[in-house]
Amino acid sequence: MGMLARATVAAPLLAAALSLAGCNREARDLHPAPAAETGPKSVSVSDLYPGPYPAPTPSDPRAQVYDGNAFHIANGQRYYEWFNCSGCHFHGGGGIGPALMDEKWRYGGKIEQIYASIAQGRPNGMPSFKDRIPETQIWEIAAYVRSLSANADKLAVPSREDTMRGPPPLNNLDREPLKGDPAAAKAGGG
Amino acid sequence: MSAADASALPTALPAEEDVRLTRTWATPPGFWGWLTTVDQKQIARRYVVTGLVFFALAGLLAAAMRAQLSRPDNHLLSPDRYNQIFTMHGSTMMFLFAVPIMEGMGLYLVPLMIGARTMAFPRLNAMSYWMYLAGGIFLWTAFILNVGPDIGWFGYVPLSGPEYGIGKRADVWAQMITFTEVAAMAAAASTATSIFKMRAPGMTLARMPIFVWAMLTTAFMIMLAMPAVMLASSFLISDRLIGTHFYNYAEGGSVLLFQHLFWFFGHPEVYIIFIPGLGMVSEITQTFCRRPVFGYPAVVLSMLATGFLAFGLWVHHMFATGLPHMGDSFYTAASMTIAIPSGVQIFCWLATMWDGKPRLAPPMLWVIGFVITFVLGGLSGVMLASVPLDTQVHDTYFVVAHFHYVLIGGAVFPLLGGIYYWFPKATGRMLNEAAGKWSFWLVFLGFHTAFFPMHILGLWGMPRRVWTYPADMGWGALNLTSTIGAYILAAGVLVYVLNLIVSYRRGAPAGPNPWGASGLEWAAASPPPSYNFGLTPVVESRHPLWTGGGRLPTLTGLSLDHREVLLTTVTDARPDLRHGSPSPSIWPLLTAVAVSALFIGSIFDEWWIVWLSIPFALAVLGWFWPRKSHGKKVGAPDETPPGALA
Amino acid sequence: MPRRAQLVALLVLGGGVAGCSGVQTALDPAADQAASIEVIWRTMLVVCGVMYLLVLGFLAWALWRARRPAAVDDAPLPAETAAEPALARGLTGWVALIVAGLLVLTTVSFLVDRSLAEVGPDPLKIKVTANQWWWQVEYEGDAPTDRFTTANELHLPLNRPAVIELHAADVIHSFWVPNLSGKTDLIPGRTNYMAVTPRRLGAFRGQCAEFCGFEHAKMAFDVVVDPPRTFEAWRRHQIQSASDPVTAEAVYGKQVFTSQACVMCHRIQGTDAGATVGPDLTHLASRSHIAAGALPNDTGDLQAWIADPQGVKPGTAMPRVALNSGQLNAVVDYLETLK
Amino acid sequence: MSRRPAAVPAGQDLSLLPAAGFSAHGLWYWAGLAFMLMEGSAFALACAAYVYLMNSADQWPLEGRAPALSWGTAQTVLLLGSLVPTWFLARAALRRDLKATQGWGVLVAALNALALVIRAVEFLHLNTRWDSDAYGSITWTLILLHTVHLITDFVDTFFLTVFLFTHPVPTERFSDVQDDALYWAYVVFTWLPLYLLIYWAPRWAP
Repeated sequence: MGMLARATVAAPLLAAALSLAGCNREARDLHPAPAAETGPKSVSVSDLYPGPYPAPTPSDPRAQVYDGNAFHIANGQRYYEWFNCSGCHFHGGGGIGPALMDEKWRYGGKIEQIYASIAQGRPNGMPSFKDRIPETQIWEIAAYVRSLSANADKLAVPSREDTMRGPPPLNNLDREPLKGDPAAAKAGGG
Repeated sequence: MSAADASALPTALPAEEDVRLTRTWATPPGFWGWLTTVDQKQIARRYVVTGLVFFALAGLLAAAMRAQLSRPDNHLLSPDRYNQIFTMHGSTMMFLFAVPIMEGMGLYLVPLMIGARTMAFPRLNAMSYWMYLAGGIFLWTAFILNVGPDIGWFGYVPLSGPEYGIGKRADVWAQMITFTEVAAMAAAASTATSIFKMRAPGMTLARMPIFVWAMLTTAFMIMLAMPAVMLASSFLISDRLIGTHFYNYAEGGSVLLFQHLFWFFGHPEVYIIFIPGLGMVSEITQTFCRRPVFGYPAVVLSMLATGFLAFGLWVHHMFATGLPHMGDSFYTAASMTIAIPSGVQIFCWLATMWDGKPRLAPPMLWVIGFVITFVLGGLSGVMLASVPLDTQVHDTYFVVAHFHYVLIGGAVFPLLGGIYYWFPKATGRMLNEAAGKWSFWLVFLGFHTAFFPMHILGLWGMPRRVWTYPADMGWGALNLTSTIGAYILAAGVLVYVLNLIVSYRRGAPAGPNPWGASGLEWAAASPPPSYNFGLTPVVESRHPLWTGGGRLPTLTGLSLDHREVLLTTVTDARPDLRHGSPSPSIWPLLTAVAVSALFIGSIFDEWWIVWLSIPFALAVLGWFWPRKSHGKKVGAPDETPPGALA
Repeated sequence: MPRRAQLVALLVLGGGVAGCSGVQTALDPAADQAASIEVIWRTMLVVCGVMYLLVLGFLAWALWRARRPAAVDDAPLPAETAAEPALARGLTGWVALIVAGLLVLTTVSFLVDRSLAEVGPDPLKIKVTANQWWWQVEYEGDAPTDRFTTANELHLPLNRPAVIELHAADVIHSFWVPNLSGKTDLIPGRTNYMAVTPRRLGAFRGQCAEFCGFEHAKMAFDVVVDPPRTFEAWRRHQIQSASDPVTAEAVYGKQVFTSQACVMCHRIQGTDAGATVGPDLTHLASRSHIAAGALPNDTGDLQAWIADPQGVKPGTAMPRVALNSGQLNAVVDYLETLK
Repeated sequence: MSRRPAAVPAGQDLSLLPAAGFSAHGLWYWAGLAFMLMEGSAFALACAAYVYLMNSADQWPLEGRAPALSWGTAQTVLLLGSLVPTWFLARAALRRDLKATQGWGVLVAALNALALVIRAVEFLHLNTRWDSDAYGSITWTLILLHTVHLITDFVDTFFLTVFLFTHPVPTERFSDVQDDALYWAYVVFTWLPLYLLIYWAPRWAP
């Protein structure tokens, strides 16, 4: 009779649980594949520098492995502190460096573009980290940074860190429409 | 007595009346009836079967862990998978097997033992089963989808908190707890009320079977302890989902608050699990020794004392957290005092065997296995109560050994004995005795082979919850032994289950009282009819079927054409009221579905709590919408009974 | 017979008590604390053992009396049999016995607990911070120049009490060296202390005893109890900065180390590698294990670890850095100069 | 426990027993007690958690001001005041006096509703958010826990009162009304310790 009972109640729960599984949100890739020599380079296309109309970044196949994956976002969050990104960007609110929580993305808000910004560095103070941070970690930081503006899967994002209260709970933020083009950035100023 | 047929029962009605009563209490046929039934015995059977299914599933996880640990530096399982597996094993065993199956046994036996037609709130019991089932399916579906919790069955923060409890896994764990606690508390309320108000005339508190006392104690412990864990898990969920700071020390929260709340529940939980087992041991012992349990008052008072003391020693799970030493010493003393009531009960059962003539039928074997195992677990528990010694063995395999001795020895052995003992009552068929003995010896020997070495492993420094261990630690041999034992144990369980399945189909027919036992449940037919007893039995001693020369006085007058139960006074069990008992209904299922949707939705977006509380409210409204007064139906005198105004 | 099985098992445990010794066992104490706890253990084993044998004896007697078992239709005995008074007296005696046993155990436990609370004179002060999944060790000193930081390895002078201050950087861990003392949790937002007074020279192993995530199993550390003079030498050496590499290979290794991802997390005193995210490597080569006890500290394992940390310790925060074999060898060569 | 045999007249005809009774005679009364026990345990533990966090903090509230006293006090006065009509409601139900029960029922339901309104205002004057710090979290917990009970009992009282006008009212219903009155008294009394913790502890604590 246990079986039958399952059948009856399972349906709605199963549906819920399936939606809950997400695509790869819960995967823990404890042993990522070795770095392909060409991997990161193919992403960091040079025409991302501020220009009138930046060409869209070619989407990197590994992007969706990191984008919206809870494990990678959590790691990214830690590296964000460890590598002192917060030194300039604070908890996303910005300060010396631009804010990461708003909708303004001078160099594009797609994870590949964020990756490129971290790897290559950007004018006015953003150093290049491609020799200092292995690409897996850059991807993870990018995934976290993307979640700061609620553009990652909310279900993969923690509400807060075990620290002094920072921004409002990340998983409760409203998604900001991306504004990747420099014109808007100029409008938005610094 | 030989297998007498039901018509010879002292509680049997004349055929024509029996037909009417059967029609009144019948469950509608088919799938609809299956969904809407409020028959306490059907619901209880579901509880027990579902519990055994989860027992088997959690057992498979244990087998996987033992395989991984059978040799050092094993890479059969990744740490990620291993953490999920041991968390699922613990959570399933505690929340989806042990507590619910004991509730189920109580749900089946209590009304029969107190001579009642059904439980006090059958619809509540129905809903509690659906909630339990939903919680179990929720947890296991999540596990299959790689969202199984990986934070340990105890879910300590910060590891389970927003920063380190990655993804949805910890939310699933916390919400599964809410499911099972709601189910357990509903069942507890129904059990306690039934025991207080629905005992057969003459069954004073002092004449209650010890198992009923055990279920009463358990019900109260559930009602007092479970809110603690619901609070702990709700705090955890809101920390994770809406950014509260209960456990965030940087904003004034406390990591230890979780541990206090969790163990204020977690320690009584252990007693909630094995006190029903103690009740079963008492019943089995007196039946197979043909002697009433020695020291009934001592046994009952010890049970109550255990239940009371259980709330005073949660801190002994936290001796390593660096709490003030003086406070700790108090909990040392408190924890050790538990040994006194336990010792008293053990003595009383042994005295019963010593003075009686024990017949080593399988249920009695399980009781003997229980004594040998449970006492050892209790003694290692005394060791754990000592603060300094605990700091050495805490969170090592010594503790793993300890609580498996207590829980398997103290709860699972009596449970398996009890299922064997009451199987004829529930199915009308006997189990195969040879298979019963085989399963006992396999489980018993397998158990000790599997768990005894763990004491030594713990003292040799092997911590709990490690997914592997280095070869040069010298733990390999004992771990392999333990793994072998675990598989023998599993084989024994397999034999037991096969015995259940085969005998259910073609076991020898059992009379109403195949063991010549003394309790009221044996005065009903096997299996009991939907209304349990045709005539209302009257109780004149603790052992109604052993005294009075086999004659059981009965009363007539309960309605044959409407579902009606007899309410008696709380202490003296004098006939007091006739009360309408609910008919089959779909509302409990609908309510459970609404609540389940609410619970599951809430871990994705807190607003679901608001939206889904609407269907929930509607379901409850439908459930409690006033119907025709029972008094009007049966045309009973409708005035207030004397004394009610006082 | 189950009884015999149990007795045999008890003997096995007794054998365990007598026979066993090792680098991570509670039964081979090398410090006052562990020794006094082991006294409780032995007392418990005796008292509880006796009680257990009494229960088994009573059970055996009861079963032996029942050689002529009851049939189902035997008339049940009345509630009050002739044996009732005798049994009642037995119960009273039994309870008295239990109470007496508990009093003994509680007293012993309490006295030992008190003794554990007190620390000897002039204790050595050490601060341990647990991280997922390694241990940071800081030796405090009066002068700033006396302080130094190391990882995953403690050295203690013989017979001198040490007070260890326990912190956690992320989740709850537990500091446990069974040969020296019981465990104490390291809890975020709390500071705990534990005292050990080592009484025997040797190297012992400690391990995290509170579940802390993926690599809870591989979060070990070494504790070396030295003669005071040896300890003092070790301490002086640890305070010093890392010596500059001499061989060309090692020089290249240092250059790789400081120009690659390594510097983002690790510190080597005396170089511009100053990050404190990961273990301090200033005197890495002087330690007996790497990766928190996951591997012995030798060339091959060091290479294996750097080449594929996740392979050795799935989930570790140490990333795989894209080094070519030349760079890898050079870095390992350099690290091995950090004596 | 009484060991004396209970007086069960042999051959008593159970059909002569009444089919409904008040308080301890009925079943729902006991269900009510059971739930009060569970909820009481939850309340007590939540209060214990509040005190635990307060004692481990060096100032309380951790930041900002304590909740505005006026509304909480108004609530307390209202709740205590509502006990009077609740008591009359219980008596009327026990007398099975339909008119009186209806009247008092309407009044009590109205007071329940008013309490909910005041509660809404209380939330606006807590001077903290659940996600601002542990103080805010636990304060919101206490007041939410109690609000859930206010809502539950309001719904219960509301529908019972409506049924008093729309449905035939047998003894069961009167006894339901009485149980509901008891539960309301429980909700009122559980509020008192919460009121002290939420509104006064932050003022007394250093």
